[in-house]
Amino acid sequence: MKSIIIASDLSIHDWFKKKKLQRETEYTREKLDIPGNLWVKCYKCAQTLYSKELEANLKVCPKCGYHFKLTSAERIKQLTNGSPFQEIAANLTSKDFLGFTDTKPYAKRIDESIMKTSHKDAIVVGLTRIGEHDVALGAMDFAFMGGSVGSVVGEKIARLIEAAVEKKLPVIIFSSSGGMRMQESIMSLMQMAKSSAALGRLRENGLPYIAVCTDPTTGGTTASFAMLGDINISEPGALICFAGPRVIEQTIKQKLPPGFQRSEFLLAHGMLDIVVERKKLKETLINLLNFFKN
Amino acid sequence: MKSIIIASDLSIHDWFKKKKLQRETEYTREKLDIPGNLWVKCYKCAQTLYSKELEANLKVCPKCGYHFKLTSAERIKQLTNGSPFQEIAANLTSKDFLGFTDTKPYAKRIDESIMKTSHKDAIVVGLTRIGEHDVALGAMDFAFMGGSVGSVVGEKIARLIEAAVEKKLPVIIFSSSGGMRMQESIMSLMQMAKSSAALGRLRENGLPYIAVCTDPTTGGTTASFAMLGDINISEPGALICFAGPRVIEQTIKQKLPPGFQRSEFLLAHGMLDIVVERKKLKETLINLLNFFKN
Amino acid sequence: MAKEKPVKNNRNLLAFEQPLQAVYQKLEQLREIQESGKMDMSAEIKQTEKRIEALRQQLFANLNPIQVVQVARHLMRPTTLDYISLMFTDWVELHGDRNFADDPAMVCGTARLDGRSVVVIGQQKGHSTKENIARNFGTAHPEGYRKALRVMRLAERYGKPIISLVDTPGAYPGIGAEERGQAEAIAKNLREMAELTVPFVSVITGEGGSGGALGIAMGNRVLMLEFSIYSVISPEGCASILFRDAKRANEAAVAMKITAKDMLELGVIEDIIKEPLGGAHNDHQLAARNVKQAIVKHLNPLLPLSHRELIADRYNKFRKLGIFNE
Amino acid sequence: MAKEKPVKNNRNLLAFEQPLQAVYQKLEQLREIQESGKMDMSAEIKQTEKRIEALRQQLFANLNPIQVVQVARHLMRPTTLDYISLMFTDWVELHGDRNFADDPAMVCGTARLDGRSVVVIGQQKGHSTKENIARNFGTAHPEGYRKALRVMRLAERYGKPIISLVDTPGAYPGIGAEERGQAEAIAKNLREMAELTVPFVSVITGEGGSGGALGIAMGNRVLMLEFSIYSVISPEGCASILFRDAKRANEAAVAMKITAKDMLELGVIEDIIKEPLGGAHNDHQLAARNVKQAIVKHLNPLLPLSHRELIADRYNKFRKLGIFNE
Ligand SMILES: [Zn+2]
Ligand SMILES: [Zn+2]
Repeated sequence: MKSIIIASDLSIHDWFKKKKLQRETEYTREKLDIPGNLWVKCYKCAQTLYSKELEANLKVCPKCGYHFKLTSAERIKQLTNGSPFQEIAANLTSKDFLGFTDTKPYAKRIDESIMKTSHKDAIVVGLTRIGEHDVALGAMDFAFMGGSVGSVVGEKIARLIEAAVEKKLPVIIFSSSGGMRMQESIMSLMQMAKSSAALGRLRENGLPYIAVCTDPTTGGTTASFAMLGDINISEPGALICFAGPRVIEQTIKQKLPPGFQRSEFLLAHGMLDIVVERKKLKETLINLLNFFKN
Repeated sequence: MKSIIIASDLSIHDWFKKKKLQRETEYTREKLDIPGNLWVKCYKCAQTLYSKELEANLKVCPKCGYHFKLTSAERIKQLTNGSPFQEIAANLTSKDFLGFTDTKPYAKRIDESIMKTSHKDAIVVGLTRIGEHDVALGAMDFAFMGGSVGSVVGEKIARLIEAAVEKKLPVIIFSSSGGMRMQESIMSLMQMAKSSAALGRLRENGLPYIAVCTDPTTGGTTASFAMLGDINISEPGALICFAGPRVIEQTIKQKLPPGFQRSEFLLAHGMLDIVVERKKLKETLINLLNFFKN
Repeated sequence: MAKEKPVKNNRNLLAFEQPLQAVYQKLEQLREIQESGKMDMSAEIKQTEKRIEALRQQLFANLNPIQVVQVARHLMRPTTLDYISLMFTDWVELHGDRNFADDPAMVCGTARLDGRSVVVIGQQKGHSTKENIARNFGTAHPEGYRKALRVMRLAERYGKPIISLVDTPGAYPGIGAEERGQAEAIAKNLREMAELTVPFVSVITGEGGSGGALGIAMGNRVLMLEFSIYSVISPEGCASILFRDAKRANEAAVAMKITAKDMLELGVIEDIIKEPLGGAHNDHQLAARNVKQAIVKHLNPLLPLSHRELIADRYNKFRKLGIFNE
Repeated sequence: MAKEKPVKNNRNLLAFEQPLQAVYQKLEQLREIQESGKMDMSAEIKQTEKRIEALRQQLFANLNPIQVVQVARHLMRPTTLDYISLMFTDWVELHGDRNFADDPAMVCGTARLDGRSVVVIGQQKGHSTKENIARNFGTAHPEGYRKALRVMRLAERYGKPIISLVDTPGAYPGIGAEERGQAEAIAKNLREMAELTVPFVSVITGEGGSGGALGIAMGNRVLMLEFSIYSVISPEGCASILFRDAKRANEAAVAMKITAKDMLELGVIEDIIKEPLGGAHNDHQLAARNVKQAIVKHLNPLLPLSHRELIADRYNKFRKLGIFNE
C-alpha cells in the first residue's frame, strides 16, 4: 500500500526537521508508580536520579530532558501552586454494565485500578486558578487502565465543560490516554461524540479551550477532545497519534521512521501550535490565558 | 528545491489517477479566431474538421474531445438557448491611467483588442436564464488581451455580484484568463481583493456561486474568483494553476510531469468538485441550481 | 450497482449458509431441465424456491454476532453508491477536500429525496477486489473526512438536510493518514457535526467501525440496518488486544455487543431497519426501499425544527450516552 | 533579531550607496586610532559621522524605483520577527495549518500591543542565506496561507485585532504548492479577510509581492514603509514578460509604479511610514517604533466599530479600487 512519490517543495524544511528528529520510535514503557525509593532510573537515558531532585525538576530528567508521566495530582499541583481545586463529579465510578469479561472481568479491573492508583477513574476535573486566571481544568491519569476513556471520563469532561460555560471560564485539559476503553464497547466510542459536542458548545459560547497532549495521547482520545484546542500544546517527545505505531507497522509491513508520531513530528505536520518543555508550560498557559482575556 | 519524499498511502489512488493523465503538459496554443473557413484543424489531434459540424458539437472536436475555447457570446448562447441576456455595465472600457508602455502603449493595446475582438473588455456579465433558473452570469473572453483582469473585469464582476445580491440570484462565472493585467499594475492586483470581497458578501447573503474554470485559468484569476465557488467545475483538460508551467519549470529546473495542472489533476488533488464535458455542462448546472433552490 | 437478478447474489454463500448449497444446486438443475424444454419442472422449481426461503428464514432467525459481522461485511452488500442510485434522484457527486486530495473511500454529493434537496455523504466499499483497492476498502484518509465536512458545511449554508451512510472497517491507519492528521480530521468533524444547524440523519448500513464511522455519524437520528454492526474496535482487534488471541473474535463479538439490537437497547440508535430475507445483499432494491422509508420517517419530524432546536436535539442525544455509578 | 549597533548594518552597502564606502573606511580608521588611545580623534569622528549622515540624506532624498526595490529587499532590513520582538510583548508563536504542515515562511502568533491582545501574522525572510533557506526566502506555500487564516479566525473568535506584516517576493511557485492548492489557499484568504469581524491593519514592510502579499494584506487600513514596494509582479518578471527582456527591470519598475508614494496616490494604501535615515535596516529600533506608532494610530479608530461596520469599511476600501471609463 505504499510507493515513492515525488512531492513537495517543502522538502528542505522537512529535511531540517527530520534531522532534528533522530529519536527512538519505540514507545518508552515507563513503570508508572515510582516506589518510595530514594533513587530512580531514567527510562530514556538510564541514568540513576535522586528522587527528590527529579521531583524538584518537575519530574523531568535533569540529564536528558525526558518528561516522566505525571499523575493528575502532580499536574494540578505544578500548575496551581496550591490554589484550591474544586473538584467536579468526584464520586463517579465506572460500571461494568455489559458484564464484560476478557482475561478478567471488567468489574474486577475497575476495583483493582482504584486500589492500585487510589484514583476513582482516569481523569480528575475541577475549577481552580492558574496564575491570575480562574480556569476549568482536567488532568488524566495514565496509570488508571492506561488512561482509557469510558463513560466516567466522558461524563466528567462534559460536566467540566458545562461548568465552564456556566461560569464563563476557559477550559484546559491534559490528555494522557491509550484511547477508548474497550470494556465499555460502543459506549466508550460515544464519549468521543459527547466530549466533542461539549467542546462545540463551549466554542459557541466564545470560551477558549487549550488542549495539552502529554505522553501518550492515542486513538479516540486524540480523535476527539485532545486535538480540538483553540491552541494545541504538547510536551516534548510525547507520542500523539490516531493509530498506534504497532497497528501501522502491521498494516504497512515495515518499520516506522524515527520520531514518527512524536510531538515534534506533529508540530512539523501542522497539528500542534506549540511544543513546550514542562518547566515553561505554566508560563505559556498564563501567556495564552492573558491573550484570551484581554 | 526538491527531493524525494516517501509519502502518502494514497499512492495507489494517485497511481491510478496518474495513469489516466498521460496527456501533454505543453500548453496548446490555439489560434483564437477561426476565420470564415469551412474547415478547421483540431489543435490537439490535428484532424481537419468541418466548421459547421464543430459548431454543432459545441466546439468540441468530434474526433478527440478537445474543447475549443469559446467566446463569451458562444458560451452564453450555449447555456441560455436564446433567453434574453440583460447585460450589466456593458459600456465600461479600460483606461491607461498609468500611461503604461512596454513594447507598445497600453492605450493602443486596448484599442487594438477592441477592434480585433469586438468586445469592450475581457468579460461579459449580465442577468439571464439557464433552464428554469434566473442567474447572474459572467463569461470571460480569452481573446481580449489573454483574458487578463484589470479594473474593468474586476468592476464588472463586482457589479454582477451586487446585482445578484439585490435580486437574490445565484452567480455563475466562466473564467478563462492568463491572470492579472500587468499594464494596470497594482490596480489589477486589487481586483483580486475586490472580486473576492464581493463573493464574500454574496456568501453572507446565502446565495450560491458556481465557479467554472475553462482553459486556461491561471495566476491571480485562479487565486481569486475562479477558485471560490460553492462548487468548482471545470471542462476536461483545462490548464488551471496559480504559477504557470513555465514559471515552475524555471524555478525547479526540471520538466513537469504530464497532466500537471490540468483539470483532472486538480480534481485528484481536491480542488475541483466536478470535471464535466461541455455537452453535459448545462445539465449539470441546472442540476446544481435545482439543488440550491429547493 | 444494483443487480437485476438479486438471487444471483446468493451464490456468494457465507459459512453459516452452507446448508443452502445443496438446495441451490438442485434448483439450478431443475432450471436447466426447464429451459431445455424437455420437461415442465415449474412445480418442482416453485417448491424448491420455497424450501430455500424457509431454510434462509431459519438460518437468519437467530444469527449470532459473528454471523452478523459476516453479513455486514458481505461483498455483495449494497454500498453507499448502490443506495444512492436506488434512493435518490439527481445525484451529483462532489469531489475533493480543497486541501490535498479527493478521497475515493468517501463519496459526497447533492441529490433529491422525493424531490427535496439533500446532501449525502458516506464511505464507499467495492463489490470486487479491484473496486475495493480503488476505494481503499472503504477506509478513508483525513482527506475523506475533510471532504465530508466541506460538503456538510455546504448543506448547512443552504439549509439542506444531511444524510450519512456509514460503512467502514475504520479510518485508514497509515503513514500518510497520520502525517496529515487523521485524528484532527475526525475530531473536528465530531465537533462540527454537533453544531450543524440542519437536520441530519445517519444510517449504519454495514460496518460501523469505530472513530472512522463516528466521524460522519453524528446525526440527530442514527439508524442501523438489521445486520449491520457498530463497535469501538473490530472483534478481531478486540480479541487480539484484550483476549490476547485474534482467533477469539467470536467471543469478543459476543462480549462487545455490536448488533443493531444491542445499540437500540443501549440508546445509541433510534431505530432498526429491517433487511430483506437473507440480508440486504439478496435484494438491493428492497433494502434501499426500507432504508429510504426509514430515513424519510426520521427526517420528517426534524424538518420543522429551528437551528437552535436541531443543535440542542443533537447535543442531548449524545450527551445522555454513558453508564456509570454516581 | 534587532542589532545593538545599528551602524554595523550599513556595511552591507547597496550599489547606489557606494559613495559612502570611502567615508566609512575613514571612520573606521579614526575609530581604531581613538580606541588605541594614542590620540583623541573624537572631533574628527563626529565630523565624519555627520558627513555620512549628510551623504546618506542626499543619496536617499530621491531614490528611483529600482533603488527603492534594493532597499526593500535589503538583507538586513527588519524581518517580521524583528518587528514582532521590538513592537510587541508576550509573543507566543502558533504553528501549523492543522492540515498538512507548519510553514516557516509564514509566522503567526498572539502578542500584546501596549497591553492589548492582538494576533500577528506575516511572511518571514532571513538575514542570511541559511536563514533564508530555512524560511524559503519568505515565499509561503498553501500551508502558510492556511495557517494565517486559521490564526485570523482565532483572532475573530475572540474579538482580537489582527496585524499583518507583509514582506514576500510572492507565493512559492512549485510543484507541491500547486498540488496543494496555492491558488485556492490565497483565494479563500481574500474572501475570508473581507468578512472578518475584527479590526485589521496591514503593513507592507518590505516586498509586497503580488497575490502572495495580498493573501494576508486585506486590512481595513493598509500602510507601507517609505522604501517598501507593492506590485502585481516583480519588476524582473514584468520586464521579461512585457518588455521581453529581464534586464529591463529598471524600466519596468518605473512604469509599474510600485512605491509607497504611488500607492498612496492611487488610493491603495492609507499611510506611509517614515523610515530611519538610510532605510529601516540602519536602525531596527527606530523603524519598529515608527511602525508601531502608525499601527496604533490607524488601529485606534477601528476599535469602536461594530462587526458590521468593520466589514463594510473593508468592503468599501477595496470596492472603490479600479480606474476605467464609463
Ligand atoms: Zn534521562
Ligand atoms: Zn481533435
